[in-house]
Amino acid sequence: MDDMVSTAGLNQWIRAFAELVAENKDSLTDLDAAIGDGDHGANMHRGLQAAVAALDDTKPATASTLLNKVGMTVVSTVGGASGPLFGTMFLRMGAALGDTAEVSLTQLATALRAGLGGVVARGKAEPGDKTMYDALAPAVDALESAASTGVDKADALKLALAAAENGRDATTPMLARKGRASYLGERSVGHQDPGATTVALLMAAAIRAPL
Amino acid sequence: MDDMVSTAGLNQWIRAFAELVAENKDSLTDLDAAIGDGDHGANMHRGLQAAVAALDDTKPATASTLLNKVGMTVVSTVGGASGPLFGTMFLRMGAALGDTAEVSLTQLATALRAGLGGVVARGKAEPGDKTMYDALAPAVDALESAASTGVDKADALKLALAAAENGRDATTPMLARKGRASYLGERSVGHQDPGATTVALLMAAAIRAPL
Amino acid sequence: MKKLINDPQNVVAEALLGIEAAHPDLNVDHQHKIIYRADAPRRGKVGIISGGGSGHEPLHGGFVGLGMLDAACAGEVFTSPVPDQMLAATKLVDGGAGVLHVVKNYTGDVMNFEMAAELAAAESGAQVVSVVTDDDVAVQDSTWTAGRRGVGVTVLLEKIAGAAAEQGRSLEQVAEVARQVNANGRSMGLALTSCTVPAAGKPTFELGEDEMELGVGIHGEPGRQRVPMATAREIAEMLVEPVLADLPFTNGDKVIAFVNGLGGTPLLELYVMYNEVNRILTGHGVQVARSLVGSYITSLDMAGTSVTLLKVDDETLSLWDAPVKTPALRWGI
Amino acid sequence: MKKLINDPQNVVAEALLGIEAAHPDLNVDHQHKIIYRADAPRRGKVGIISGGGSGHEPLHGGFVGLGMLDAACAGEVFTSPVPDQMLAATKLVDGGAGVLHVVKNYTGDVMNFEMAAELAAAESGAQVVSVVTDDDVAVQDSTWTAGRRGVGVTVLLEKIAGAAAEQGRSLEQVAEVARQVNANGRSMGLALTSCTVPAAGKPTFELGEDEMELGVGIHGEPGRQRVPMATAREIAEMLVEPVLADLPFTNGDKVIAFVNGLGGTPLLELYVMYNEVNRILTGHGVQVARSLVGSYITSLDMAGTSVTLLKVDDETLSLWDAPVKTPALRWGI
Ligand SMILES: Nc1ncnc2c1ncn2[C@@H]1O[C@H](COP(=O)(O)OP(=O)(O)O)[C@@H](O)[C@H]1O
Ligand SMILES: Nc1ncnc2c1ncn2[C@@H]1O[C@H](COP(=O)(O)OP(=O)(O)O)[C@@H](O)[C@H]1O
Ligand SMILES: [Mg+2]
Ligand SMILES: [Mg+2]
Ligand SMILES: [Mg+2]
Ligand SMILES: [Mg+2]
Repeated sequence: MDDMVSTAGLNQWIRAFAELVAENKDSLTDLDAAIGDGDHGANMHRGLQAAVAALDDTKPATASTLLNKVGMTVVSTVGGASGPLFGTMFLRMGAALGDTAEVSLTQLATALRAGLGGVVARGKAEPGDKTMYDALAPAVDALESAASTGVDKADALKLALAAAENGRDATTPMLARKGRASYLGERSVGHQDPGATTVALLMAAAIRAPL
Repeated sequence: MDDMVSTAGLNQWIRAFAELVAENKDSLTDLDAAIGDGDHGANMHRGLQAAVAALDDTKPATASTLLNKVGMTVVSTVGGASGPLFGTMFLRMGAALGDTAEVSLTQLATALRAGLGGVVARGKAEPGDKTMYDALAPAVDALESAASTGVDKADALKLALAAAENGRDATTPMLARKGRASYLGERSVGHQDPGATTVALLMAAAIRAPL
Repeated sequence: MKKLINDPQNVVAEALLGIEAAHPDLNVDHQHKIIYRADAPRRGKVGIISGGGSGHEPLHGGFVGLGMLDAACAGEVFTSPVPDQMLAATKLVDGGAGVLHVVKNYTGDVMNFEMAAELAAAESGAQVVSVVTDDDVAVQDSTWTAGRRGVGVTVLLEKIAGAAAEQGRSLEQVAEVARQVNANGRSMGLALTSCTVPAAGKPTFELGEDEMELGVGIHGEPGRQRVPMATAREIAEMLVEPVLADLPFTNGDKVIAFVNGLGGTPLLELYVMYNEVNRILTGHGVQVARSLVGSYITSLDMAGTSVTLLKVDDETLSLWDAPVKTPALRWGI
Repeated sequence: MKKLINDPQNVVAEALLGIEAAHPDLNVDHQHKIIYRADAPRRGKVGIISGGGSGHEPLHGGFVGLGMLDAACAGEVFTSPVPDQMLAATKLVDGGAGVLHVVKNYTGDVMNFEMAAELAAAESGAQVVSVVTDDDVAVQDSTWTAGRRGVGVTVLLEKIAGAAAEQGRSLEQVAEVARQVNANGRSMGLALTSCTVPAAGKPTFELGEDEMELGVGIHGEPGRQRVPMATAREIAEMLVEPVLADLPFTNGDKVIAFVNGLGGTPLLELYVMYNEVNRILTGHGVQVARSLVGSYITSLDMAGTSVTLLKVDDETLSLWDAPVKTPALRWGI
């Protein structure tokens, strides 16, 4: 059925994500240099290159093994804040999906919700803290409501991307309260959060793949 | 008698030397920066200020106590190469003169010869090594021959100064074989030796004093 | 960028080769970038590991050895190590009495160590307790931030907790010693120049010839404010007074006073600083029981200094004085 | 110029105050700018003093203590101390068995120490023997120059002769140990940046972003040549090969390998260097019996490194391994 996502599709999603991060590596790093320590692009790039290599090696056959592998690899290669956060997100998504070769849009939304829960469990971010949460949470909301109202897959993903991008843009005026940027206090205002920017790329990758 | 030098005259000589070194401190240092470590001006200035202060304090009454005091003070305050060299020079001059209130031009020449001997004993310099020796030796020669041929004091000192200045200028094309400048090898050629420059100031001071 | 390196990507791996070659008492697990005691695990002794981004040497690898750390995990320059490293280190040093994780308070470090502790509990059954250092008074400590950064106190804590572990104390006892050290220590730093991260190739921040960054972090994070260049005496005031006020340290307190160099500052200047720090402390009636002067927690080639004060009792002092045998701190053995 | 100082004229005096405050085992004679063991003179033990211009810390003051120096005389920055200082130090440490003067081969140092020895003989009757270090292979050694400069070997010599003195050997025996160390050691250094003398306020020399000074002296004296910026591997070759060739060190020799930082270079880079040095030595069949990696003989804030190799036998090694308790080198006690 059209609204199902195959394991191959998930595989493509991760590859497209890796591509987009590679293409935007320097601008991610510049965003991080402004309010952090300037390694976010390099961190995510290192992790996603490793994840793609791991997928090449192990060719996972189910949604859960694939996302588990990606999560494990990200955790094991990224370090810093984004390693545990994005890694846990993928791991929780994998755990939520189980051993199936394809998943529905609703299941995908549920998995992303679980991933978001993992990010919060790990990083204790709250809305408005100027983190990846502020792009991921609206994207999950949008995907869930699209799936529950029967919007088709392509449109649902577009809605999720738009929500992520809005969330990303909304981080600019925020005052950081988590991560390195929080050391800056007032001086963090006026800069877009790098992690939120990466989340928008993740959603864009779902469309580029296509999922 | 006109050709005698009083202890007061020697005192004036040291003071005039201190003045000339103070006036030329920076250019001495620049010369040393080019082929050494850039402290010759500061070194000599520190020592001669201390020597003048010591003369103020102790008001030595004889030629030998005066030059001894200057030598001791220079040794104790200058450090580096010039401290032992100029210090030994003054000490040997003092030792050569004995406890008299005034000395003849011949005695002065003899004392300077002894001072030169001290410099050589201490530093093992040979003619042409590009050191203070190359200005001091000709000055001593000139003073000795002037004294032995009965030239009067003022003219004798002018002859000594001219010889010192010629000797100083002759150091420029030399290749250094002693002191820090010797590390430069060929690259020491084309620079005037700072220590020889200071010796010329010593002779100029004898005229400025006047002795 | 002028550095004694080959490839910016390989700095950490190659430095680990150098450390392994230079220190026969230490082993290196190159796959996991772990420096560990050649005699690990020590049966019945609480193991202590730490780790963090590289670029702060001798922290942490230079503190591995008898009486201090059992292992140190080296991350990429200024990037927290990954959980696999801390998990492997935990297994390497677990002598059955449990393992203490010493974690500097940075979001990345805290989360990666946390995951490692979870994995250790699941995989190896090793009992793990984590203690987080957060002594940098330059950062406002509020529930609205990631909290204060872990800096100079980490060095003192690793020594003191290491001595407690060497005495055969239990994991909970060693952890309590560590917590007390963190609770009683405060630090603040100042940069005269930026550091240059090898992979970046250019200075992390720009600082004018007449400016200093007061309250700088050990990764070149911005501080409290940018201030005009000042004398050692003024700088000592700027660092010591906020540190004293924060705990607060008061008349009659005994302290370990630690004047640290940030990597590009020569020892001569650190002693000039120490003289000023000591003078201020004496003026406040704070008694310096022990001192440490040198570059122990650095920020690559950054010129600058930090001051750490740790309030101590006789018990803590005797742990400080206990024998230690590591590349960077050694006495009594 | 950005330095943690108050007044360029007072740097040395204030650093001595800091050293005195930080190290209870050491006393400072502020008038003569001497750092000396609090327990000096040691009856029946040969006293060992050294000294030189300041700016090379921890050399020499950081090496005062049990098993190494009895006293160190601090000159102005990069200017030899005056004879009064060495005379006073000689008297302070003379325990009746005579005093060894360790002198780095610079015209000023040699002459000032020489005068001090003469004064000591005349005034106090102390028996003095001087040993001059001249290990810098960057300088052509010929009768036409002031000879080679004394650099890294000085550190190793002070440790090894110090151990011999601590064993109660006679002045002539200790001096002979020292002479042997100097005879068997060679060094060469390289600068990535100039140093800045506080009183001068500006860098001693200019070096482009792509240049290094090979064979630099520890006062920023020019070296063999100015070469393009290179990797740690290439730099190690440039330093180790001339050192090896000079003694020469050959297959089967045992050495102490000392990779030194010049003041502004962080430890991380020194370990990368040590890895390369060790690799080259292994390639030549030279066996590294002991190593020392750190900033021990510096040139103010200069970034750069030097490599010293000392050929050793078992006897020398056991002196190296003997206990030492100084601010900068400590083990076995
Ligand atoms: N506690 C947190 N919760 C959620 N996201 C966080 C948290 N701390 C940091 N982040 C995210 O991580 C990003 C920075 O990641 P990165 O630069 O890779 O790690 P580091 O800060 O360790 O250098 C931030 O832009 C932010 O989105
Ligand atoms: N062996 C020597 N014999 C005579 N003069 C010397 C000798 N070595 C150095 N000098 C003189 O000393 C001068 C340098 O003095 P100075 O800069 O004060 O000392 P340093 O070289 O220790 O810094 C040289 O210009 C030279 O004239
Ligand atoms: Mg970052
Ligand atoms: Mg000079
Ligand atoms: Mg980071
Ligand atoms: Mg000099």
